[in-house]
Amino acid sequence: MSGHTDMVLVNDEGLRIDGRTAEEKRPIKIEAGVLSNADGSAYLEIGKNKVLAAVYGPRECHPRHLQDPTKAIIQCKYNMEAFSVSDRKRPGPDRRSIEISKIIAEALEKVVLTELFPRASIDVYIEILQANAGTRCAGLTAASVALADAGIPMRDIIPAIAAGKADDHVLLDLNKEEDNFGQADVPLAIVPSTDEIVLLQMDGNMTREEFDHAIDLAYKACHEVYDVQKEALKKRYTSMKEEVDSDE
Amino acid sequence: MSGHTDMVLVNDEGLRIDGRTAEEKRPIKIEAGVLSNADGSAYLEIGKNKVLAAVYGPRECHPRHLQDPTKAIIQCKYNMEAFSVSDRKRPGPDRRSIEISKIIAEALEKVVLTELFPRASIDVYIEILQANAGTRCAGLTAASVALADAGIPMRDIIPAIAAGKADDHVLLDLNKEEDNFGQADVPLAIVPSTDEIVLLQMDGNMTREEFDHAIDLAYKACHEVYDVQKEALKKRYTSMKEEVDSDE
Amino acid sequence: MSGHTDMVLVNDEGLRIDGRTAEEKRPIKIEAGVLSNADGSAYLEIGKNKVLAAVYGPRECHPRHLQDPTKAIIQCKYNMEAFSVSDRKRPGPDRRSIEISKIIAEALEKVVLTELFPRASIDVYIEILQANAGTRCAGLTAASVALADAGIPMRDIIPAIAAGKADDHVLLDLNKEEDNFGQADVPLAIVPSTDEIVLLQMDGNMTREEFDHAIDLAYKACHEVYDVQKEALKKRYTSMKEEVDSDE
Amino acid sequence: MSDFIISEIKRDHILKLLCEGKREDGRGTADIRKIETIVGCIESADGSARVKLGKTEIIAGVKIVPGTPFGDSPDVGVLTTGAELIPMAHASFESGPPSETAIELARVVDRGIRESGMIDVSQLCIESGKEVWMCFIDMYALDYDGNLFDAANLAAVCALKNAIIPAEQYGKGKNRPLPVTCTPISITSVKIGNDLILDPNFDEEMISSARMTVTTDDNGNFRAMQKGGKGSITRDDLSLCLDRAVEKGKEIRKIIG
Amino acid sequence: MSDFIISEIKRDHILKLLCEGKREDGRGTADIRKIETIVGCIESADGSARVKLGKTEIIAGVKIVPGTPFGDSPDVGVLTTGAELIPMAHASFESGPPSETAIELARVVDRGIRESGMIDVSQLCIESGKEVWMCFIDMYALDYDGNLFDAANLAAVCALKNAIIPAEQYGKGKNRPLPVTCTPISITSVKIGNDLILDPNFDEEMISSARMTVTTDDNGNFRAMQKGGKGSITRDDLSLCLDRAVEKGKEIRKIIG
Amino acid sequence: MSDFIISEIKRDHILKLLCEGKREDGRGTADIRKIETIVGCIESADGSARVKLGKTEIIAGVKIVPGTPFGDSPDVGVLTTGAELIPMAHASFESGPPSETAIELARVVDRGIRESGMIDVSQLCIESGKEVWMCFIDMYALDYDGNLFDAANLAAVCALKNAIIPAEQYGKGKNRPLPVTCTPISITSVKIGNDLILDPNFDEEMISSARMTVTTDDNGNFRAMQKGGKGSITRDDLSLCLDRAVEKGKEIRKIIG
Repeated sequence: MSGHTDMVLVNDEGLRIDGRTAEEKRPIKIEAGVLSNADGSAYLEIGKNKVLAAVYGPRECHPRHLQDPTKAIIQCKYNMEAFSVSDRKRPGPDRRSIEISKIIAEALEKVVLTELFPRASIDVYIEILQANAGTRCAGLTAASVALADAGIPMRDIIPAIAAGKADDHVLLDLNKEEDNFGQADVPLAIVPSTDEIVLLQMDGNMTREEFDHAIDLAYKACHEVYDVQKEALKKRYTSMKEEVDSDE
Repeated sequence: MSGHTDMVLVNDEGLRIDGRTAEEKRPIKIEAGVLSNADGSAYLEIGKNKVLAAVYGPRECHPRHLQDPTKAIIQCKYNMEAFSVSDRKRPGPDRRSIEISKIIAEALEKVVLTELFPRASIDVYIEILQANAGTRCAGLTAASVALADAGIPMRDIIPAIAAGKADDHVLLDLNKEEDNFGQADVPLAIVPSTDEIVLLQMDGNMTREEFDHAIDLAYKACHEVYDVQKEALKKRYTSMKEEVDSDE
Repeated sequence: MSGHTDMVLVNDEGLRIDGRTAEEKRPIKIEAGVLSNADGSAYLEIGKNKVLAAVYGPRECHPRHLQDPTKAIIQCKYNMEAFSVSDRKRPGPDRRSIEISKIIAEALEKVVLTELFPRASIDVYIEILQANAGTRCAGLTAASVALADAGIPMRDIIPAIAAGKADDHVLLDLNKEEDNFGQADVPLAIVPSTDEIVLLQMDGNMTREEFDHAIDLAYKACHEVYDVQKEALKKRYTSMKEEVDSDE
Repeated sequence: MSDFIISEIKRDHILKLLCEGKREDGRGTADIRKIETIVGCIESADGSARVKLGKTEIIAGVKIVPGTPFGDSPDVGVLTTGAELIPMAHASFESGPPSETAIELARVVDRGIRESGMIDVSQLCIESGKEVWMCFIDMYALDYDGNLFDAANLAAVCALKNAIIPAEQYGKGKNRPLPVTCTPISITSVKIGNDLILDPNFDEEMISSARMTVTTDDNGNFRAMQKGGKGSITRDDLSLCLDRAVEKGKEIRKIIG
Repeated sequence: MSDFIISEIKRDHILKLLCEGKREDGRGTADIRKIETIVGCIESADGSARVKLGKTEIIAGVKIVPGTPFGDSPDVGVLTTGAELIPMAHASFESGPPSETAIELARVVDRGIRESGMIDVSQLCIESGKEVWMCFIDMYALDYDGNLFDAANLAAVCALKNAIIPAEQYGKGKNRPLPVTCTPISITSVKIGNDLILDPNFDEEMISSARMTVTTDDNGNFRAMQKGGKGSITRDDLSLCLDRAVEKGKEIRKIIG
Repeated sequence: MSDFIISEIKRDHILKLLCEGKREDGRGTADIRKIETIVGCIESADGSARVKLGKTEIIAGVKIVPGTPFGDSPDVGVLTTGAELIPMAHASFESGPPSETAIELARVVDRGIRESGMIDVSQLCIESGKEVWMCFIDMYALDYDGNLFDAANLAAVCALKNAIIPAEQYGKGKNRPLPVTCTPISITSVKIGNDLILDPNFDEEMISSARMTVTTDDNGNFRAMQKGGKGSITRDDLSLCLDRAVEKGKEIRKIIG
């Protein structure tokens, strides 16, 4: 959030540099069941973000001392491919990735029925193939679909999207330029059935009014993302059913 | 020990740059029981050194393979805060810290009745908040008090102080300038009741005569430090007693 | 393999910069039983390479999770001393060392009767004191002798040597200049009794004809190295017998 | 931390008190603990503060040194924030590289300072493209009894407000205070059952389901937020957190000057 | 990997089929699996390719940045190859620094590319002794069903063939393709009992004793080889591997263009 | 090391002998083992020595390369000393980063060399503030039978005395010997019961309570000391250690020339 104001991010007609209106999210596409080894997986594109999520588990928990005798633990690794950003990223986890992995795992804890699998681990891997602002939301959205694809019992599926502020406008789903030169970013993830908040961060500069507006936009968009998630899973089940049927 | 002789460290009247005589140690202050979570703790200032020591244990020994079935082990971590020295120190243990941690743990082994706690670990943490030469002695002195504050049975309490040489004078308790531009440093720790040596290092250049003189000074000062340690513990017990009494 | 051709590596008479013919290996010397603590050891010089190999085991396998209930595992560490090469090498394993350790361990697996020692580890340490091209072959050759010296049951002893190409000539046992400025390198290790290949790498540029020629040279030289290995072990047994006899 | 389990009895006790709007240590749900600060306590640092928030204690030190700017911001100073949860502070903290808890802590404090523009980094240029002041903020937890976020934020902010650029030491002109523009204050609430309480102590933190930290600037604008924990908060909870962050932030700014 | 034990039944089944020259998935011993490539799929990379070899899937990306040449080759660009066997790809892969398997994989792919002179590094000099183009090839296994070597080689080679030097971004003249001179192709066989089979899947790899990878250039010359595994191969096996590497290399070069 | 327990029988045997002033290997309490040195054995090093002290064996190599001086000593060369207790040398040594034992060893040897001014680092300046000779001393234990301190000191000192600055290789003038001013020798004693013995072997080290290393220069002045071990020494013990360090140091200086 540099808040540079010499760059026009929203033009006189209220349109953004990629042609979107303030309340419009980028095109989103989700496909479930894209990998063969993982127990569940999903591929997601939103704008220029390209994200893979895979789930293994419930399986034996390593290292052992992390086991919880009352429930499964969720371990998440969010990782950016070296070539996913403008400057090559050195392989291996940095502080940002560690923080994001932690808050995504915590968000997922709310909906996964971990109590059904004591001592187990449910491992969620998120790989950012191409990054263009909003990867933590994209990763969490994809991970939710991968968990469902893995057949892991869940209270609900989690959608996530960011709202923010640039050029003094409250905007939905910032792209890279808006993120770099904008004024605020607010990633949000909710449980759609109850509207509870499971992930929320904010950085930048916002009045209460602006923030409330941003949250409104993000809530609405989360529900739209939720529909895309459900659609992807429906498609997956249908194609699996077709496979089974054609096998018979 | 650079032994640069163009810097006057002892003037014609035999006084040092901080006004001390050759055989004088810096002002020392010890307070026991300064932290709430640790089983024992102590804060120590000597000259411009500021040191915290904390003790946890006897407690279960991690990692397991270090357990000794016949006695407790003493694990010590000496650590310098990033801002404790002129140039910022990168966080994490360096080779110097590892060596100091080792020799402090070994010194403490002599007085702690480790045989009373087989398989256990007694963990000693020394944090150097501000460093001005003599931190290993300051750390060991504080750690001894913290161990006593933790109620860990000990044969005796260990005081430590350095003697050294600068400007061709044998001096007690070198400060930072004397350490940087002086000619020798001899940290010493003893068991006061028996005058046994439990820590001794030396670097620089000393004749036998100079060295013997330095050791004489350090021995005498160790006994003075010992008095300050006992005073700190007495004060701690008194205040604890007052607390208990006032609770009744 | 830079393949620079402005350097004369083979002269008009077919002689190489160190005076060897194309099919000649460097002088080789092996001594078994050179260390006192290791269960087996060997010192090897070939040209300017100086290599120590030591074997410990069969012994308890650490870390435990690597144990194989059906056989011993072979763990190999190939390590270059910091001063063994022109530019000082930073201590610690690099990617090259890790690869070499892996392929040497795999080669040794073929001849060691690991099935006799379930759950155990046989640890092979190779230290390159001085490097001059061909250290992986030198290391494996020495390690084989050290294993035999340790009395570990083996189907056969493994000799290894490289062939290669420089100045458009197929050459046996490249030295450092031939390796740096040559065109191909082909390290080979075999089981002499069966002529099976247990280690083979190649890099550079070779036609099928050149490659076959190189392999021919390397095979022949492996059998020569094998004789030196057996001689070293014979000498070792003889001297041990003498020691025993003289003790009686 | 996983090994630290709070007894059922204690849990029930805390929950029972909360039903009546009370807390173990006598505070109301919206009360924060006593703040004690010792500023400038470390002479070897360019700025320092030791802060107690109840029994939670953190020391922060600032070191300011000349360094190379980032390529994409040649005129701008560099801020770096680190937190160490040293084993001195609690039996659950371990030696070694920063845990994910320590990293999250440092990053949330960093965001509050950075995003509020507390330090005017445009004034930290020595020579464009060549040399800028680099400002290292290092925080160490000394005693941990809950709510590291707010204690760490306070320690870092107090240390920065107190910091002097040691220009003379490097022959770069006169020493001068670090250019501070505002005082970002973070306020952390946790959710226990259906209650939101401010500034949790260790026991309260252990039984809480979600955590919400909100950092405001001198104008009461929002500069950083972080929801943590495995539970959720409602939008009403969020609203309450925002209100309290503004209100309490104002109070604390008065306390620390 | 050590935990992955293939059942005796499966092993027997594979061996039995091999006696008749057959394989589980219907291939003959010298058949390789279907190759699918998506080239240029990552816009943030300067070159990229996602390759499937049967169900084994690898993505490779190339980043090209200005950097300092090595002292002993002041006019020559720098190639760096890395492989990550991320836990997404298989239950046996673990997080953390590259395993010895990943390191061997990266180094074998690197040798094929480097020794074949695929990239004309002499054309990557920007200013002699000062600045050259550094070419980072990063490969990630996404799905692992055997024969990572050939899949990784394909992904890296396709990504490089597709790569553009982003000179404009750095003010170093016009963008231009990475100077590619040939297409090194690796062909991997494994030995199971007395049989040598090409392009093993996971189950075949698990019960194989030795592995042999041979990389050829456009002329069918040998550029890199690596024998792996705890077993041995005979000289006849080697001969067969060489023949097949030449023949299959030609076929694959046609497929990937 | 913790796993290495010496049998009660052996312990009793050693103690019983010591009562009579004898040792297992026939030495008296103040005798050191045979010293064998091979100097200049490594051509790739700028200086090297392989030293046996009884059955303890250490190799040391010196590499001297141009590098940047430290800011606060622009005219002065840099010494760096490292020790590796590689698993080849003893069943108790493990692979990996240097243990605290290895670090203490390297630092004590370093102090003897550095504090004695053995190397005249003021003669290692190439260009003030820009370039100085950096001297890396790397020691590897090859066989460990007690008293690594004295063996390592000997190996490092012999390697340094033998070292040549490879100036020609870097175009920095003529090759010349490293400027050596004196020969620091360390003498280590350990305490077993009430006895102080010199140059302990492995078994003696295992049952000793305290260790005392004293390093002297050519004048018999003290340059470095290190007390180690979990036991204590008396002031009389110290006096004896000092006397012996002077006397034995003289003897050893004669042996190694």
